[in-house]
Parts: sequence; structure tokens; C-alpha cells
Amino acid sequence: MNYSVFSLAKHALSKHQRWPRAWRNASPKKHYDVVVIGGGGHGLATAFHLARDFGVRNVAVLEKGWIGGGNAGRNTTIIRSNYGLPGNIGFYELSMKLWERQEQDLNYNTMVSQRGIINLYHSDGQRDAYARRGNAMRINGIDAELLDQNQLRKMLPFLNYAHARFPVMGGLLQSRAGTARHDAVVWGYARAADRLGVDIIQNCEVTGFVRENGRVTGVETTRGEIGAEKVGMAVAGHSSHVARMAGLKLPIESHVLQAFVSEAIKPLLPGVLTFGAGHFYVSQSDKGGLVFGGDIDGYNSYAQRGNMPVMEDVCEGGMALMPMIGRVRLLRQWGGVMDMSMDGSPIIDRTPVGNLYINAGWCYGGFKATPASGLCFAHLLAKDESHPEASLFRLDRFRRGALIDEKGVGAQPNLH
Amino acid sequence: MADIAHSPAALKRAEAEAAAKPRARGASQARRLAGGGLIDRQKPLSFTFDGKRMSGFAGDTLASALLASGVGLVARSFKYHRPRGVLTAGPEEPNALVELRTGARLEPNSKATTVELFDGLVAKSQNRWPSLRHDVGAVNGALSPLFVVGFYYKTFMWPPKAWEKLYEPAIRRAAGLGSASGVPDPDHYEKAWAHCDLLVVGSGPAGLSAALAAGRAGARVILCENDFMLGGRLLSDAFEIDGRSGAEWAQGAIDELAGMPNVRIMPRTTVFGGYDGGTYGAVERVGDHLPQPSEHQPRQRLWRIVAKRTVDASGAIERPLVFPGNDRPGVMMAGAVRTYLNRFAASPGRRVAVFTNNDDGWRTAQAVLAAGGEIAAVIDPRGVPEAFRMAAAGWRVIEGEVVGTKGTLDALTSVEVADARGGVVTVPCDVLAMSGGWNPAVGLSSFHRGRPVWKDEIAAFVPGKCPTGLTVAGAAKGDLSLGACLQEGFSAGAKAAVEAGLSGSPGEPAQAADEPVAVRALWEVKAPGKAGQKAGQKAFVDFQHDVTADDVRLAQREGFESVEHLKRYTTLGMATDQGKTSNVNGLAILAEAKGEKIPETGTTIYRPPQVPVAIAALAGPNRDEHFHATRLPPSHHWAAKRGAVFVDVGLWKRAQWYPLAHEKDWLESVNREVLAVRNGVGFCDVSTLGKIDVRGRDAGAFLDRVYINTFSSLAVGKARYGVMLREDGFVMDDGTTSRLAEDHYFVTTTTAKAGPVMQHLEFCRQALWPELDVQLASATDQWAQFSVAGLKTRDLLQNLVDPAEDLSNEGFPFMAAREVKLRGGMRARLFRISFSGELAFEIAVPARFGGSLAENLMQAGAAFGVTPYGTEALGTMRIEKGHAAGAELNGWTTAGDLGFGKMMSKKKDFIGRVMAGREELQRPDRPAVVGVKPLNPADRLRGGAHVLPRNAKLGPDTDQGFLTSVCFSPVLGRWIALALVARGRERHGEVVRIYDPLRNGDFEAELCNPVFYDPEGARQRG
Amino acid sequence: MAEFAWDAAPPLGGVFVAGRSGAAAGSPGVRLEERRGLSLVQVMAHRGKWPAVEAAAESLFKAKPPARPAALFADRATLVWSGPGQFLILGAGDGFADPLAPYAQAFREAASLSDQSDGRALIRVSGRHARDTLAKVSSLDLHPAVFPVGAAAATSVDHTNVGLWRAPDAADGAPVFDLLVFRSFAPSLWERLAASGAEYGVDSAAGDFSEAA
Amino acid sequence: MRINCPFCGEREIGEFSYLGDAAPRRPAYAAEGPELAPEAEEAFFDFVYLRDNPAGEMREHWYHGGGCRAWLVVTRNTLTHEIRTTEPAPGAGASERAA
Ligand SMILES: Cc1cc2nc3c(=O)[nH]c(=O)nc-3n(C[C@H](O)[C@H](O)[C@H](O)COP(=O)(O)OP(=O)(O)OC[C@H]3O[C@@H](n4cnc5c(N)ncnc54)[C@H](O)[C@@H]3O)c2cc1C
Ligand SMILES: NC(=O)c1ccc[n+]([C@@H]2O[C@H](COP(=O)([O-])OP(=O)(O)OC[C@H]3O[C@@H](n4cnc5c(N)ncnc54)[C@H](O)[C@@H]3O)[C@@H](O)[C@H]2O)c1
Ligand SMILES: Cc1cc2nc3c(=O)[nH]c(=O)nc-3n(C[C@H](O)[C@H](O)[C@H](O)COP(=O)(O)O)c2cc1C
Ligand SMILES: [Zn+2]
Repeated sequence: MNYSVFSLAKHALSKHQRWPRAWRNASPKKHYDVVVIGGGGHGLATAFHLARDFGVRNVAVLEKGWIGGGNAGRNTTIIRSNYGLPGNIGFYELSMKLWERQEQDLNYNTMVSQRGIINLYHSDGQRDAYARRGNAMRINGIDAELLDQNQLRKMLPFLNYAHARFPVMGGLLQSRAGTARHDAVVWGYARAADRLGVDIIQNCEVTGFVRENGRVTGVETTRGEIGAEKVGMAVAGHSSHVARMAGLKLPIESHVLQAFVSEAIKPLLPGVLTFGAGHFYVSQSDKGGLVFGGDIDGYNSYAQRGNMPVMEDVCEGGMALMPMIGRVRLLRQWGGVMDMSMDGSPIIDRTPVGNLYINAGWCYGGFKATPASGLCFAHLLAKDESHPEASLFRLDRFRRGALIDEKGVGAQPNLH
Repeated sequence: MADIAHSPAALKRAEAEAAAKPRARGASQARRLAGGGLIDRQKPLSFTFDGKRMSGFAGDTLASALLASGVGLVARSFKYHRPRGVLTAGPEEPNALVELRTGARLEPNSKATTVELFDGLVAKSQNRWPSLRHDVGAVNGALSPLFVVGFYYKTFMWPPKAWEKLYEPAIRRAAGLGSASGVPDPDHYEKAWAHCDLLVVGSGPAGLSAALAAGRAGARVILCENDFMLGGRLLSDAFEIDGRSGAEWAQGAIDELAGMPNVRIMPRTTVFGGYDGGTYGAVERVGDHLPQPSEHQPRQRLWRIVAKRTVDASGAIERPLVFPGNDRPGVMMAGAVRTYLNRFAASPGRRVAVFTNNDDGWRTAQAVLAAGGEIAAVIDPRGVPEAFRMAAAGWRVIEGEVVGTKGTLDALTSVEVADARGGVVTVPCDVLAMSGGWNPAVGLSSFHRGRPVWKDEIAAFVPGKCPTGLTVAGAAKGDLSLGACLQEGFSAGAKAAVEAGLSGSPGEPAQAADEPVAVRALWEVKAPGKAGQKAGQKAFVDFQHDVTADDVRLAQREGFESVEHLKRYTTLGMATDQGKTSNVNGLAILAEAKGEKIPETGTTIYRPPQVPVAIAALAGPNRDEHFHATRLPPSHHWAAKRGAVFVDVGLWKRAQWYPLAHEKDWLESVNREVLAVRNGVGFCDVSTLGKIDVRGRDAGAFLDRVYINTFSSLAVGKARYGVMLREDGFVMDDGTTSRLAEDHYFVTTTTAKAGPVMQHLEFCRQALWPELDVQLASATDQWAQFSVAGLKTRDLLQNLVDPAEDLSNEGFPFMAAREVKLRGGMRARLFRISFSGELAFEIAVPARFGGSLAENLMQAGAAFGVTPYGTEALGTMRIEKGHAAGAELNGWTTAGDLGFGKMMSKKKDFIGRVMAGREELQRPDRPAVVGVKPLNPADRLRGGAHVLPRNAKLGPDTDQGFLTSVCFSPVLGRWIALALVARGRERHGEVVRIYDPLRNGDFEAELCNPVFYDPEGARQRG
Repeated sequence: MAEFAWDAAPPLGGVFVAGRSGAAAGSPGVRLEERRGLSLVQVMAHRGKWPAVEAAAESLFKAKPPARPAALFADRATLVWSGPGQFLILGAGDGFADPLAPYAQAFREAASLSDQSDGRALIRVSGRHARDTLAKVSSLDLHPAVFPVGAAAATSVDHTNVGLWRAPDAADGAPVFDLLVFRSFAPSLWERLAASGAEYGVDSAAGDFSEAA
Repeated sequence: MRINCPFCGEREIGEFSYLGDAAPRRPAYAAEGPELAPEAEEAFFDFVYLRDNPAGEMREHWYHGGGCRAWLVVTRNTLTHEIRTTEPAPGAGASERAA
């Protein structure tokens, strides 16, 4: 049954006693055409597109905990397509286009909110670097504008222009960027995939691979063995761990990124803002909390919690940029475990192991990728060839040197 | 040290005096008890709430003062805008939130129950319009049948564009509670570090006992108390310890601790988080109890406390009961009622009904009587507990449950009670004190992800695996009774002292009886039969977010069965009270709906901060101009005197250009500086370049391994340009290195990479090649190093150096480097290197003489019109000269891309050599540095513009590169640029399209040799 | 050609005015002093040559150099540990004479020397609130039992490297700490120290190293 | 987090910077001549890019750049952040080792 204001009214009459489950509580079948490991945004979106666009409906998504319990459920929800390098540009724009019709695709209000993102610059060099990026976007038909300080003062009068340690000179604006309600994205894909017949199996951890002469034929799980023609892993943060079960070593490290939210306050910030002279970016959730974050903690970690120096560093950035938030209180602090790849860009590819496919290395930027990642991974799983927009996210690019290193810092994950 | 003015005893004293004198009692404080309490009746304070003037006493919180003044309605809830009153007496308060203070000091969402009253305090109710009593938002309540949990996920989807335009703005306006000031926070904040053997969190009986035991044993103890008064529940309850009243015992303990030099007592200090390595975060509210912080003092101070051991004695939080109408003003926590009566001498109401499922609630009835109040009834599904048989004689006791409440907007008039037989009686009363049992405060003990475990005896979760070094004591551990708290706290403190290696005697623990604490879980009142129909009010679980028991069940039916899904779907526990009163009730109701046991359902994850913390406190002094330190080069003061314009380069402030009075813009100044150099002579402070002394027998061999070219072969007295790669084969940094002695090289790096290169060299030395004898020292700040450039350079320097020095081309050839004597007895280093392409030297003297060097260069060059120049002119000349710099060394370029391919030695191992050989790094169509000249000299180039094939169609495949460095070349009289362009080296002379839509640039230009100026390099060798 | 004058500009010249700042009541709780006119030589032992370094140091100072974090107050100079196999020789210097000269011979075989005389500024923090002031900038535990006279540390303050050691107590028994910071950072550090001490009352001064005890 | 520098004692994490896994060893190869053996490229690829990324104990490189400038090898648990040992890198404090 479709969600709409009418169905709401209808159910109000029956005191909301009759709402169906958003997705079935499925238990594992013996065998599937495709098993997707990981019930995060990417895994669920992959299942959805397999079922809807490629007619592959005998699909299971295996989640070790509760769906969305990983990074999909703990990210700062920024969506944007303001990348500057071939490989990324087209892919993230594909994703942005999918975001723009997501509510209709899923019949679920994921609150995609295109309130815009502004990356601030504080020096001529930084301005030119953003100009390079923005121009690359425009060449690819993506919206981008370079704001000077006057334009910025009109849009963001509350920034610290008067007493800035590093002058706030302007910013790169992408108006179509914004945020989406992260949990809703997970639930929306789950419900839509479920309605197409996909089994979403929670509390089902993959503990190993079943292999016949080198090729994967299924997975071992905490809920028994499950056979599969093909297995796709989308286990962000735990990719090395799962890949090791198949004897693979990846160009990936697991790092913690923290995020913070303030007490809910009345509307204060228009869109998404990133500080160019420190580690701080922020937006305001529909609930009213300032949602902000900064740099990763900087050392390998699976602890899913952060430390104090980064929290202080982020708040220093916040106060340097907008001292008006000083008396707003920080309500909660958390962390997520992410795949940090060696060039800061993702991997969507086959693996050297037959029937095993990988979707990994999303670093701190994979939420915005969710729709396109799902579509492209589904494409790869269904057709055994890369989607055109994901054709550079290859596993062997590190060996060949075809790196996609937006930051230009090289093979050191904690610097990306 | 403890703020003695606010210690219980001091206030008792003050009160005695007060009793003697005629009452100094705030006229409007109708509900203030005639006597008792730990408030200072000698210090009346006045404040306003929603513009209405009221009064209270020192020692009050805003909440207690409001109650004493008879204010029942203080706030509106988040979603349905329901009228709400004060529920608790602590940081767990979900209802009584106000906008505190005004203007730039406005603090939204301040909990009236934790705000310490001060004279002139101004508070405003929030999330209501036009007023607290008449709030149109209340219609949401009427619409609640539609606004069920999760409703917005199911609608607002059409038309697609309407979300940003229509629905979202409306939702956002409705959401949020208070407003931020919108202007910079005017107060100062500080950070500090503290170290101790034992950190004690909380100053109740458990905390005080722990501090006493450890302190007596000689341990360095820090005792942090969130409240402005120490004592915890001892301030609220009529306890007896060692034959004295609890409050008196607490005062004794505080006095003893205050007398110990090894103990630091920190009131108004909240330990908000525990992090790795025994590091705890705490916020000290230095000036929040004052109208504004006193001079030279911060508003708040962030403490990083490093503790060998920690005792978490943060107590327990009382649980509301979930029954229809439980959110009405006048319904309060039973423990809070005792706090208001005993500590604040403020009566929430005369006629009190108690609804409890545990023995502690009954003690509220006793407290009410003791305070001269009246017991309307005690309602307990268990009937009268054994322990209270005597006391309860003559009380109206109903074995049953409350199933509804009646009252006005701001007061309770009666409660509906369903008795055991299903009959419903109406009990008139103006306060309902409820107690659902106590939840140990498991926050701090769970922040390292140890999951709390269920304890049936107290029907609550208690700490599970605790962070290393932390032990829990008292109510926080689930030992709810006083005797146990004292004992537990004491032994925890004594143990910590021993573990910290102290042998002193902890003395004796204090003694007290254990009060009854029996409880029978009651997660939700389900009114039987007849009462069922009668009720029909909402039963709230999360008061602030208006999450009801029905909402919990609806979420469960829709499949949000994981407790984490429940939280995210209903927002239960996500309000400013962090679910302190709602989490456990919510998950218990979920467990029942799922037919699970509570421990199976489990808790959500506990995260810091334990209570919300002001963002400014976490930033401390690092804001505004002090966000980061500032580095000043040796000529800074001199340049400032000349009116230089400065630019931030990393942390450095460098002179960007030196404007003259008549010059109309920066370009005019920069052009003048460039031409002055090219036609005469000028100088520029380049001290910010990284400088590293590389010494030791194997210094040469070492540099051979870190540079692509060879340095062991460099002659003493010579300099050589070098390029370093990262191990992945891309360029890391470049610079000139001079050999000053057999075993002494002087390496320079780019300003930006000085730190990273030093770290890299140390790694190579210590981790990769320990066998080499190499020593490294940073000399960046040691030398004032200026570049002196231009035709007349030699003439100028001849004036400055000792006559004995030979600066002729033979005596001091290109790329020579050595020590020289200067007139006036100064020693200096002279390097004949050129960034500008002119005849140039770099001259270095000890940094303290940087100012003098500038003066003396001016003097020595006066005859030649010597001109100081800044970073802009420096950049212009290097671009004219085609030197790659920061913008070209962007982390994506190989030595080949930059034109240094031939420098890469094939005879030795060096960092990055192997990976630089990868196919993609060798492709012929890689970008290369080229020069760019607009066909029309009037066209202005801009950094970041892209290079496309002439009349190309826009699209992914047409992008061929971009402009990295741009300047106006005064010698060529036009804008020129360096660019990284695919196959650039082969394309000199080709016309391309320069595309810069961001700045409306779109014109044609010619690719050319990047060396625009003096390609043969005759001038620098001249 | 006229002669050229070379005036030494101290790292904190023009950054502060000597005298009282912050809280004005009572006697100042903390004293900040820039100690000017340094000679500072970093000694870095060659591979395996620590014993030889000790010998050389003893010949010069009649004392073993610190092999672990410590500051040693010899009669001709103060020796401060600055890292494994490294220490600083701190004395008075006018910047004209080559600071390495007096030591080059003795350490020739044993160690590399690097002139740091102009690379650092020396700030002395003393007074009854010296510890409270430093607690706001330093993460070290400066409790007397943990950080006695002669204790030293290579540490950082506000993300900047700082050498910190405890000198003998002042006449009034108040503790005395010396902070050695990179010259270009000195003004920022000074300002942070002055702000941190403000609530106790600050007395700022400049002194010549050779004069100070 | 706090790291116990073998030279300085226990210090807060802000004084240190992180490099990563200390297990991969920089390969030796025959550097003479223009053409390198293909194995060299394989070995370096492994060294530069591939990581075990264990969930548990890991030996890793930390730099006490905000202190004594020694490189350290720290054994740390990536699940709990507990540190078991800290040792100097082979060349740190080399002056005290035999030449
Ligand atoms: C604090 C933070 C802020 C972020 N902010 C942004 C942002 O603003 N914008 C943005 O674009 N990106 C952001 N990201 C990154 C983004 O969240 C991730 O890249 C993205 O969510 C990863 O894809 P996913 O949703 O599939 O991952 P996840 O949600 O982590 O899904 C992976 C799932 O795999 C499951 N799993 C793991 N191992 C197994 C196993 N053996 N068996 C079964 N299941 C398993 C996990 O339980 C998890 O549910 C942020 C990340 C963090 C941590
Ligand atoms: N009879 C019962 O059912 C029952 C139930 C609960 C408590 N009690 C009584 O309550 C008392 C419990 O003693 P206790 O010492 O364990 O707890 P307590 O409640 O007496 O003291 C805890 C103290 O810790 C402070 N605190 C909490 N979190 C803090 C933080 N993060 N930072 C700084 N301070 C913080 C609180 O402000 C409070 O003052 C006993 O007297 C006991 O009899 C009785
Ligand atoms: C966009 C966003 C908004 C959030 N808003 C709130 C909030 O208003 N209140 C709250 O308690 N937590 C909020 N959180 C944090 C969550 O409670 C939770 O901490 C986070 O999703 C990580 O999950 P975990 O803490 O259970 O590991 C928010 C998280 C996100 C990503
Ligand atoms: Zn160290």
C-alpha cells in the first residue's frame, strides 16, 4: 500500500492499528541469485536497483545488526556533486540526479533538501583550486558558482568577517547540493526493495565464504549457510575484514570519523557550510540540531567512538567561523568506522575471486553516493560489466597508478 | 576550592540568623516554606520570567524559585506544544526549558532545574507563540491523530519541488525549541589540564566517601560536582549518618577534604565524558551564576583531567511512571518533590498524592508531612510495603494505579485512580509525586561501549564492562541505599589510592542505615476495564519529544523493532534531556510489545557528553584572531613600519607588497616592484622557507636516497636544486640544498612543506635507514634569509660585504654557497641562487639581525634604488621564469610532468623511484607544465580556468588541463600563466580555448614555453 | 662606504610592555620574563657516540649531559635534554661571535652541532600562580612531586614545539619554569601566557640572559 | 589517548602524529640500471598500498613530533585503543647503540 496523506488519513480512522510493516522480517532461504552483504544504504540500494532495473529479484541483503546501523545511520547527511576529478564528477552527478527523484522512486519521504553547499576559501590559492573544481563541474554540466566576499556577506551575514584569523574571502556554491534524512534513506530503500521481493535479513553476520574451486558459491553466516550465484559486499568500514575471509588484502584502512549534534534550536543556518581554514562543516537538521563534523581522528580504529582532541579541533573551527554558536550546547558526539582508501576514492569492481564483487572505500563521502552506488553495483552484479559512470573505480587502479586523489596527498589514508 | 558560601552548613548558619531576625522573605514567594532549606534567606534575589518580576534566594535554582513563586506552567513541549511544568530537580529535566539571559548572552534550552539563580536573571519561555498561555502551536495537539510518529516519512512527497519551498520551511519553523542569539558570544573561555591519582565524579555520600578515603591515604584527588552545592541526595533527603543529619555529615566531609592539600574540590563542574588513556573532559561553570563573568575570568573552563583511577559516583535518576495524563503541570518526580521541600524550602503544592511502585516514593509522603503538607493519597500497586506499615497508619493508601489527571492549564486539581478491583476514584490534589524506581546513571561507565546489564532486584540497568581505570560506586552502580553508598564509595576510594601506590590510612567509613528500596516494575499503566474507557489521555514516555506509549507500539508494528530503530523512528530519547527519564521506560514498553525480556531488547548506545556542553567551552581561547598561532618572519616589524600589506601563508604573515602612497591598486605596486628588480635591484624576506641542517658522516648518502638526484657528489661550497618524491612516485617537495662542509648540508624546503619534510626525513633516518649516521635539526627560525635580486645585486652586496670577499662571477659563481663576513662585523651565509631569473643571491644572517639586514640592504642599495618586494612580485617573477612551485607541486604531478624527468637517477635507490615507474605515471599523454599567452593581450587569465581544445564541445572528454599559476607580467605587458596540460610539452604554439565559466572567461590563448623570461638563463649567470 | 650597524632585535621586542597587566588587586600572581641574548647550541650525538659526547661534555662543563629529560645547571651553561642523543647548551651570546666555536673542537668526533641561538625565544614563567597559568597551556603534570627542579620536557603548546624545564625556585620559594619556543611563534605564545595569567595579575619584564641567575 | 614515549614518558596524543601499519617493510631491489625487475614494482605496490587493517592488535608508526621527534613503534588495539607497548624505531636513540 502506498504512503500518502490519504493513507495517513485513512489509518487515522483505525487509530493507526493497521499499518503494515515497512519491510518483512525475512528469514534466509537456501539460495539466492545475488546475496548482498551489508544492510547499509549501499547494500539496500543495490538490492533495490537489482530488483527494479535488472529484473533480479531473488536477492537477499544480509545485515549483521539492524539495517542502517553502520555509517548510513550515523553520517552528517550531506549530498553534493561538487567533485573535481574524472571518475568522481560524473558518478556523483548521477547520484545527485537520483536523489532529485528519490521520494518518487521509493514512495518514501527521505527529505532530500537541496538547500545548497558553500565551500569557503580563505586565500587566492584556495580560490583558484575551487575555481578549478567549479569549472570542471560546469564543463560537465553541473551547477557551480564562485562567490566573492560581497555575495557571501549577503547570504551568510553571520560569519566571522571582522575578526577572522584567516580572512573569509568567498566560497564555491553548489545550489543543488544539500542534505537528506539519512535513516529515512535506509528505510525507504528497504521498504521499496522489500516490496519488489528482496529479502532483508537482519542479525545475520557473514562469517565466511563458501568456495568451490576458487569461486564463491555462498556465504557462511550466524544464521547458517546461504548459497548464491553471486555475492556483492557493501560493508563500509569493514571491507578489509570481510575481504580477508576471501583471502583478499585491500588498499584500505579503517578509520573513525566523528560527528556532533547540538540541542535543537530554531532555524539558524540556511544550507551546508564548510570551513576552508580549519576542520569544520555544518548544517542544521530539520529537527533543529546543528549537525557538524570535521577531520577523522587520524589513526586506524574500529572502536566506533572518537577522542577529545578532534572534538575540540572541530569546535575551535566552528567558533573561528561563526562565534554566534558559542552558547549553543553540544548534545551528542559519536563516531563511525569508515573505509579510508589509499587515494580517497571508492572501489566498485569485480575481485580476483570468482563471483565475489566489491563495493568499498567510500571514506567519509559515501552517503551522497548511495543511489548511484546502488545502481552501479547492481549494474555490475547483473551484467558483469562496470556502469559507464563507475568505470574508473577499479580495484587495479592503485597497481597501475590511475589514482583518483582529489586531495593530492598520496597513499596515506589518514590524510584524505 | 569548595565555594564555602554555598555549603550546607553556611546556609544553615545564615538561616539560624534569619530565624532570629524578622523574616526577610520575598513578598511574592507564596509557596516558600517558612523555615528550613539550604537557601540563604539573607540574600534575596530578583529575576523575571516572561517579563514578570519575581524573587527568590541565594541557593535557589530558577526552578525552585519559580515553584516558590507559585508558577506551575513554565514551558511547551516540542511537537504538540503541550503545557508543561517542572518535572525534576536536575539535569534530567525534559520540560522546564527556558531562554536564559538576553542579547548576545542568550542561552536557549536552559534547564530551569540546573540554572543557579542570580540577581537580575532574565528568563523567557520558548517554543510558543504568541504567549505561553495562548500558544497557537497547540493545534498540533488537535492534529495529533495525523501527526503520529513517522508521519512525515509517509507524506509531503508531492509535488516534488514543494519540499524545500513549502513543507520543509514550515516543519523547520515548528521544530527546534529556543533560539540562538545570532550574534557572537561575547564571553571568554579557557582550557586547562589537570592530573590526579583519583578523579571522583559526584559528591553524594558515595563520592564524598571515595574522596575521603583516597584523600586521607594521600592520593591526589579531584572531586567534581555538577551542582553548585556538594552533597548530592544528602541535600534532598532526611538522612542520618554517624548520628548527624546527612547535610551536616556532608559539610563535615567537605571541611575535611577542603583541609587536604592533595585534594581539589571542583563544584559547578560537570564531567561530561571519559576518553582513552584515563582522560576525562569536564566543564567548570566559572561565571554562569553571575550576571556576567567577572573581569579577567572566563565564563566556563574546559578541563582535560588525566586520572590514574576514576570513581564514578554520579548517582541515579528517578523514572517517571507512564500513565494517561502523566505530563500535566503538577505531576512531578517524587524525589524532586523532596528536593524542593528539603533543600529549597519550596512547596510544589499543599495537597500531595504519591504514585509509586517502590519504597522510595513513600519517603516523599513522609517528607510532605514533615514540611507541613498534606497527603491526598499514596497510590501503590503493591499496597503498603512492610517497611511503611507504621508510618502509613492513617494515610489514605490506594492499592492501584493512576489512570488519568484533571486540572487547569498550569495546575493539577485531581487524579483518577483505578483500584485493584477496577473501580475508579477521583483523588483531589495539587501535586502528584510519581516514582517508577531509579535508573543508575550509566553514562560515564558506558561511553567506551560497554553495554549496561539488567539487574532485576532494582528493575534497572547497571554498568557493565567499564572503561579501564573506572569503577562505579553508590547509586550509579545500583546500590541504592545510603549505607551501601557510603561503604561502596569508601572502599572504591581506598582501593584507588592503593592502586595509585599510596599506603596512607583511609580511616573509617561513615555509617548509616540502609533505607528500604524494594520495587516492583511498572512500565505502563494499563487501566483495567471501566477505567480504560474513562482514560483516553496520552501516556507520555518522552516528555520533551511527546513520544507516547502508543507511538512506541506503532513503531514496533511497523517493523522498527530494534531499540535503535525505535529511537530513530520516534526520536525517543533524542531530546535535550538525552532520554535520561525516557529511555528505559521506552525500551521496556517495546520489549513487552515484542514479547521479549528487557535485557534481550537492550539499551541504545550511551554517548558523551553526559550533559550538553556549550560549543564555545570546547573551543576555549582558540577563536577569532587566536584561532591559530601566528608566525612572524624576522623582517616583520620592519615591513610593518614600511606599511607592507600582509598575507597569510600557512601560519606565517608575509609581506605581500609594499604600496606607495600614490599607487591606486595592488597591481601597480607589484608591477613597480618587479620592474625595480629586473632593471635594478630589490630584496625579499624568504626566511619562511623550511631550512634543515643535515649533518653526519652519511649525510650525502642519506640525501641521495631522499632526492631523485645526487647530492653526495656535490662539492663543498656549492648548491644544487633537488626534487623529492613520495614513495608513491609523485612529487613531494623541491628546493635548493647547499653543502657547507663534508658532513654538513643545508636543505631548504617550500614554506608549506617545511614540517612534513622534516617528519619525512626523520622517518627515513630513524625507521628506514638506521644504519646511516645522520643528524637533523630545523634551522628555519634561526636565519633571516633574504633574496637579493636584479642587475645591480652585485654592486649592492659589494657595499655590504667585507672588502676581502670576492663576489665576482669567478669568485662567487652561479650556485656557489659559503659563509662571508659583512661590514660591521656580522657573519652571514651567501648563496648564489636565483628564483627570479636575475642575477641573485640569498643572504642569511642570524634572525635577531633580520631588521638590521633590511635596513642595511636599503642603505647599501640606496644608490641603485633598491626596492623591497613582497610575495606577489616574487611569484610574478618565478612565473615569468617558468619555475614550478606550490600550485604545480599539487600532489598529482610526477617529476616528469614538471620537466624534471631527466633528473631522476637510474643508478641508485631513492624514495618513489619504483612506483614512479608505473604505467600510468609514464603515459605520454600525462599533463606537463606549459606557458599560456592569451591571443588577445587584453584578456585576463585566472587561476583555475580550464584548457580545452580550440572550439571544443563542452563535455567530460574535452577537458585537457587547467591554469595553475597566473600573473600579469610587467615585462611582457600582459597576463601570462603556467598550466598543466595533457601532452603539454609537445603542444607549444598550439591555440587552445581558455574556459572559466565561473568568472565568465572564455577566450583563446597560445600554449608556449613556460619560461617566458630570459629562456637562455643568461641573466642569472651574468 | 659608511659602516653598517647590526642591532639585535629580541624575538619579543615590541610584543609586550613591561609592567603590570590583568587583575590589579594584590601582588602579581605570575611573572613573565623574556630572557634575551642567547647562545644556544644543539648537540646531536653521532651514531653510537653517546659515551664520547658525555666525555666531551664533562671536559667542558664538569658534568655529564642529560641522557633523559632533564635540565642541568652547570656553571658555564645550562644543559637541557632535547631528544634521544641530543641536548642544548644554553648560555649568553650577542649573536656576533659564532656560538659553535667554543664547542666545535670538543665534540668534533662525537657529535654534530647546530646553531639555534636565533631560532628560539626563552620565556621564564614564575610566581605563586605559575603552575595555574601553565596548566592552561601545557598538558604536562607540573606537580612538584612529578616535576621537580631540574625536570625538563620536550613538549608542545598550542601545537607548537616547546622545551620546558623547571629552574631553581625563586627567593620567595615560588616555582620558576623556562619555556624555549621557536622564535617565530614566540609572540603568540607570550600572548596566550599573558591571557592565561590575567586572572592572577601578570608582571611582564625583559631581562638579559647573562644578567639573570 | 595517551602514548608512553620511551624517551619522554606518557604524553597526550596531540603531541604525536600517525603514519600507520609498521608491518610492511620497504623492499630492497637492484637499483643499478634503467630497467627495474618487475618483482620490485609488485613488492613496492604491496608495501605502499596493501594493508592488513586488523581489527585488534596492530604495530604502527607514530612520530613524537610535538616532543622529542622520535619515531616510535606502538602496539595498539584498534578495537579498544588500548596500547600494550611502545618501542623506539630502530634508528631512534641510535647514539646510544653501537656504531
Ligand atoms: C560521522 C560520519 C559522517 C559522514 N558524513 C557524510 C556526509 O555528510 N556525506 C556523505 O556523503 N557521506 C558521509 N559519511 C560517509 C557515509 O556515511 C558512508 O560512506 C556510507 O554510509 C557507507 O555506505 P553504507 O551506507 O552502505 O555503509 P554502512 O551503513 O556502514 O553499511 C555497511 C553495513 O554492513 C554491515 N556489515 C559489516 N560487516 C558485515 C558482515 N560481516 N555481515 C553482514 N553485515 C555486515 C554493517 O553492519 C553495516 O550496516 C559519513 C560517515 C561518518 C562515519
Ligand atoms: N532509596 C532509594 O530508592 C534511593 C534511590 C536512589 C538514590 N537514593 C539515595 O541517593 C543517594 C545516592 O548516593 P550517591 O552518592 O550514589 O549519588 P547522589 O545522587 O547522592 O550524588 C550524585 C552526585 O553526582 C553529581 N553528578 C552526577 N553526574 C555528574 C557528572 N557527570 N559530573 C559531576 N557531577 C555529577 C550529582 O550532581 C550528584 O550531586 C543515597 O543517599 C541513597 O540513599 C536512594
Ligand atoms: C543528522 C543527524 C541528526 C541527529 N540528531 C540528533 C538529535 O537531535 N538528538 C540526539 O540525541 N542524537 C542525534 N543524532 C545522533 C544519534 O543519536 C546517534 O548518536 C548517531 O546516529 C550515531 O549512532 P549511535 O550513537 O547509536 O552509535 C543525530 C545524528 C545524525 C546523523
Ligand atoms: Zn618523546
